[in-house]
Amino acid sequence: MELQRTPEVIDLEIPARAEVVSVARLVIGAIVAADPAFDDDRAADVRLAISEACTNAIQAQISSNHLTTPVTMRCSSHEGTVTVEVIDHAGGFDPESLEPHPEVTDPARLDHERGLGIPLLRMLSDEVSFNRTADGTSVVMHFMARPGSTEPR
Amino acid sequence: MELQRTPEVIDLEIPARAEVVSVARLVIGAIVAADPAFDDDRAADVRLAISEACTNAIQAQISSNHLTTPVTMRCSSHEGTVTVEVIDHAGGFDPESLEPHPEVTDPARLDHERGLGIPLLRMLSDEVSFNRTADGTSVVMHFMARPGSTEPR
Amino acid sequence: MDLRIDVGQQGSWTVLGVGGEIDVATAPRLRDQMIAALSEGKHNLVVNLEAVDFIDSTGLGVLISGLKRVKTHGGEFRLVSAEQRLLKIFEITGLDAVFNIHPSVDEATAQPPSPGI
Amino acid sequence: MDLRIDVGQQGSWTVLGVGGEIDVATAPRLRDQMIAALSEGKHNLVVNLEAVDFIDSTGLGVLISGLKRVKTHGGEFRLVSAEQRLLKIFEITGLDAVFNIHPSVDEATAQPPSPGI
Ligand SMILES: Nc1ncnc2c1ncn2[C@@H]1O[C@H](COP(=O)(O)OP(=O)(O)O)[C@@H](O)[C@H]1O
Ligand SMILES: Nc1ncnc2c1ncn2[C@@H]1O[C@H](COP(=O)(O)OP(=O)(O)O)[C@@H](O)[C@H]1O
Repeated sequence: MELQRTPEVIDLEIPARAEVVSVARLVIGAIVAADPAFDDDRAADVRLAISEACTNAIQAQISSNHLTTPVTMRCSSHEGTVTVEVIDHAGGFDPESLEPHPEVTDPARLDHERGLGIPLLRMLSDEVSFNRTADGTSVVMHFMARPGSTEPR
Repeated sequence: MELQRTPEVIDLEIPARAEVVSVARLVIGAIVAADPAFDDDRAADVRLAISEACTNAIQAQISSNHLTTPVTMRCSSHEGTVTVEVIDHAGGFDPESLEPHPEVTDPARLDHERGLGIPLLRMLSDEVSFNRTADGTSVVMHFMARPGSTEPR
Repeated sequence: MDLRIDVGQQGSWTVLGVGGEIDVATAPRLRDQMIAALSEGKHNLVVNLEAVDFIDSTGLGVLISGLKRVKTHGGEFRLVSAEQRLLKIFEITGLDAVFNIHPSVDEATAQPPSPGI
Repeated sequence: MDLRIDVGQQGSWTVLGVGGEIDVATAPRLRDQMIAALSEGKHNLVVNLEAVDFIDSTGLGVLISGLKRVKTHGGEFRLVSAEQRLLKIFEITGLDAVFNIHPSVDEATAQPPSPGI
């Protein structure tokens, strides 16, 4: 499940600070831009999904007070597929136990300012898995150059 | 001499491939841009110097056939000073033993298409040290927001 | 990496022009600007996203909170975007059904606010 | 991250218009283009750097090799740049004394080549 550290892999280790999520976006943006199979629109999907995963990892480390441990973004790109693993040390969580959002037509929807990150990440990636590590979470996302699951619901 | 891995440090680990030097430039560019004390011109100095150091590290690993070990760029930014360490595992070299360039006015200057990287890096940084590690080189560069050593010779 | 916000007035509409990237680091500033406008009695807000290059779920959450606050004050809340990329994010999250999105500031402000609707 | 090169002719000058970033990854393509021009008998080269955002020592090295090759063929080699940033790099490396640098393509090509000089 985990990405091996091969010569083709780029690792970014960032502190648990909101300001550096933009650096993670820049790096994944450059990696995707280097693969001509990804058009601008699909590249934007990848940037957004990775941004959500890094934001969650950083926020989880901040709220669990793991400020001195870096968050890792591990990227690899191969023949029209980009794979990214975001690793945190925030103690882990159960993504299946998250309360589902109310239906769009439900006025209660407006009570939910948060909780959009993981749904977005699932819709924008072709495959995603949340893995428990010894001290946190590893989120592995695959993106294919042709949009697979980004159609409006 | 070495930069400690503190919460404020951003690490980038890249494969020994020429194509990823541009990713290193993007990352250091974003870090410097986040510090308003650095103007565009000084930011460009930092990008160029770091690009030279990463290029050397990658080329050294390629020619010593260390293709599977990553090159690390470790960046930290603090109150108008940016410090970057570029670490390779290419066996090391002696920067003092490099042949000095012929004078600019010497027609033999034209025989030297290479060897401009380290002189540039020295001129653009405020302080630089080349350190031998167990298996390679660590180049530590300090940059101050006000240009210190970038005047024409 | 930066977020720029300017505030203007068009008739009874207060227009927040937003540029740059709205993410976890910058979204709080947009929220603060909306709260500031409301506290100055400006209850009808247009948030112009035309110059926005990136928005994430934190940014969407701040827009939702803006809409809620505006409704609480009996005002009206409109968004401006004609960017396919941005509209797609509203669509896949279902938020296109929640927000009143116009293709330009002129179209968003053409009609006066109809509070309570 | 990209390097773009187009080739044009202005009088007896062959103009290589370069855009983007010239670094260790992309410089070999510029070298190949210069070699290709020379092998087609185009011995008087103007390399227009106006659209170059970044050049490193590898890029400078390729320009030096271009100058040398052109001289070997009895041609003339000129650069175009008015960008302070780029000119500064030529200055601090002393290469401003080695290259013939003009502020625009028009000025670089205004006079015909004077081979051997
Ligand atoms: N890497 C993580 N580690 C721990 N908890 C997480 C992680 N990612 C997400 N979560 C939990 O899942 C919740 C839902 O995440 P998300 O859908 O991204 O929405 P939001 O971050 O806006 O709450 C978060 O509030 C958090 O409690
Ligand atoms: N990190 C490094 N590891 C090993 N050798 C190096 C390293 N950096 C530089 N060198 C050596 O120093 C020489 C001069 O480097 P530089 O001034 O950057 O010019 P160039 O890379 O164009 O030769 C290189 O050719 C290489 O032999």
